[in-house]
Amino acid sequence: MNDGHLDFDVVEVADVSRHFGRRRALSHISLTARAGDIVGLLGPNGAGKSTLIAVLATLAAPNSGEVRYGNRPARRLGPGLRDRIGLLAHELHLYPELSARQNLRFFAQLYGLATRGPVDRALEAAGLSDRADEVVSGFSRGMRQRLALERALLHRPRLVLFDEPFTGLDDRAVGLASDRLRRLAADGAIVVLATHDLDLADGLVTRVALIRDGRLLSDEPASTGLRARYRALIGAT
Amino acid sequence: MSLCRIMIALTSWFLLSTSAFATQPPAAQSEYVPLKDLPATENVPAAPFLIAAYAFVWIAAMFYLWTIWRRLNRVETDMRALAQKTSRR
Amino acid sequence: MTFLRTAWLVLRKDFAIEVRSWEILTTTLFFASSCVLVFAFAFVKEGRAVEDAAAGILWIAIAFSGTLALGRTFERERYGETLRALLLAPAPRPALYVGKLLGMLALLGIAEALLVPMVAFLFQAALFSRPLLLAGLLAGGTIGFAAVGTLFAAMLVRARSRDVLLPILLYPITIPVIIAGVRGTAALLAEIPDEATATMWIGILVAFDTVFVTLALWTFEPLMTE
Amino acid sequence: MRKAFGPLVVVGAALFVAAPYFIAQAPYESTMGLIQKIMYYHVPSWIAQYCAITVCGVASAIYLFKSHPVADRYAVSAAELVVLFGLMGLITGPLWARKAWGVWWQWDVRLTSALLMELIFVAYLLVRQYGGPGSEKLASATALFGTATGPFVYKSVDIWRTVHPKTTVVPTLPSSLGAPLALTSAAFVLLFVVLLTLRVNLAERQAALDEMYLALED
Repeated sequence: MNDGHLDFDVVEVADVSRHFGRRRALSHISLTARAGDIVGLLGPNGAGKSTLIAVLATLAAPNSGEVRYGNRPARRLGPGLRDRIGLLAHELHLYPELSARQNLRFFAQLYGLATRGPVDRALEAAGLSDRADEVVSGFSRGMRQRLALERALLHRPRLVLFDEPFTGLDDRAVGLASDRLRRLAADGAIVVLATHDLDLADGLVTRVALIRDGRLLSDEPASTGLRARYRALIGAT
Repeated sequence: MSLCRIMIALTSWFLLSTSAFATQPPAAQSEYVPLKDLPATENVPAAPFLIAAYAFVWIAAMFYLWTIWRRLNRVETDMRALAQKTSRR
Repeated sequence: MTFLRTAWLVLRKDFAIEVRSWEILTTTLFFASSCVLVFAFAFVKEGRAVEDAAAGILWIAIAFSGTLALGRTFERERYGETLRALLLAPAPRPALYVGKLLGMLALLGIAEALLVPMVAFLFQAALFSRPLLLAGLLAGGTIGFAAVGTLFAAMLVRARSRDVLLPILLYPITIPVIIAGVRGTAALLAEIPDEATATMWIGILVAFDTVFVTLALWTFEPLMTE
Repeated sequence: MRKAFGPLVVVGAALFVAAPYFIAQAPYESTMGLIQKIMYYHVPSWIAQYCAITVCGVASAIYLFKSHPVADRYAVSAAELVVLFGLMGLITGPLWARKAWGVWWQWDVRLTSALLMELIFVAYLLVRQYGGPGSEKLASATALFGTATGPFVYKSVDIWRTVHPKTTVVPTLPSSLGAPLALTSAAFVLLFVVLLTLRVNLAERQAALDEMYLALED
């Protein structure tokens, strides 16, 4: 299913607005992310980060504006586009009743991948090779998180979307996950990471997009002093 | 508020037409010939049912109009309040 | 090809989850039999069932337990937001619907395999006198009910007060299916089984199923986009 | 439609004013007498309801596939009118039946299928009311299913009915009864158009208000 012509190396959010009745979730957001970028989508809870991630993932349609994947809007690309997108949200997208291997195999097959190689590699990367046949509901939060991350990356997506994925993880786990993200970006993925956790974003992201109340306050290359920048634009952290 | 005027006009038309109707039935009453061979039907007077039916239709239509009017008023009030708020800014 | 494969994968995945605990199956079966008993208290007079009660009770039990099972099945997909993960897969989205629908049909089929003998036994109903026609009625009715139910349960996953909205939407739309099922079954249960009437109802059910499934496949994609 | 609104109101109102006269003029139907005159309000309310159902179904389909907000405004307005005219039919029907058939309710095909339609469109309004954000789409699916299955509902209830004993059937009408009926039918259809226009106007104002709130946030 890896159609070459569906691939892209830039994602453009062009003047995207999304509202629910009277509530504006996103207001005229324009943003560009290129291969190798780790774009940090920073802002307080309810800023519209999740909505933007859903729009990028093609799960939600914007009320106005469009998202272009390599100069082509989503509706012209069809279901094959979703083969190039990976999403990991706070909810882990795993079936707790199934084992780690069953979860991975199911999604591998859904993406039309071979069941052995990619699944074994993912188990290895998640550090769960020896517990592959245990059910996910018995795993710790950290183990589930690692598994979910590998599940989202199973089909080697070009656009990798993270929505508050690291809440409730200890420092070591966060460090490992961050390394994984850096490797992804270095391999040419476009990474978009929505979070309100500045400690995590600091030093990891290469671009910073600050949003509040659905509006993009700034979009700039990451620099030192992220915290000060955030405080200046958004207020107390 | 042309809409408001139209609605008032509409309402008065309706009321007028119902009252016009109300004067009609007695005249027609004399022609009423009760039928003896109605099978298995008790002999209940027809007029109250007829009036109830017609009245309900009118009341329902009026009530619906009234709800539209009320909702519209609420929206307009909100709009005015909002416009005031923005201009004060 | 991808379409059928995806449907099959979803079906197999649901089965794999179900065999871990058998939770939905056991609760649905228990609920279905409780339904029959509750209605028996209402419709048995002086030791004998009211005329045509057996057919009605059978179908009401199917509809009620079907609603319960639909709610539970999609609650599973909501927890962990796995429904979103499914929607993110590159497969054609209606295939997900078909997979879910097949799962519901299997579940309701098992429930019917319990309900039919139970009703036959408790109400002295000659349900097995024309097994093929009865199977036709059950299949037609179940497909119609589950086709609408699966679509609505799937779309209600992201709605508020979904528990109460599912039956509110489902029953008015599926009543014609229930009517067809009940009347067809009642025709089979008459002193002399009325095969012509039962066959006619099966025909109507097939027409319903075609309309419902077509509409559902057609609307699934736009309904699932937020 | 907006430009034609004034004349529509006038013509509709004129029809309603004329209606009582024609209804009174019409001869009594031979078996039912005076009560049969309920027909002049009862049948037109169904005709208006069918118009509303059609508008709602078509608008819902357009909204579902094109996400056009105008279509949604027509859909929700028409859905309310389906319920309104359905209610008129469902109340006047039993009043007629009580006198003509001796019972309030008959499981007659028209009564039953009308009741089902009413339920479906009440469900539509309930979904919109309590479904939370995004419920417009869910509601439009309800309307689409309701409209598309309408003829089947009618057919299946019809067969269900014919399996049971038949009830009094309204005989085919002579033209002396038909003319006033045509007049009131036209009046009800115009009433539907007028109410729809008013309700859509309300929906537009609500949308404009929402727009203002959004602009305020921007």
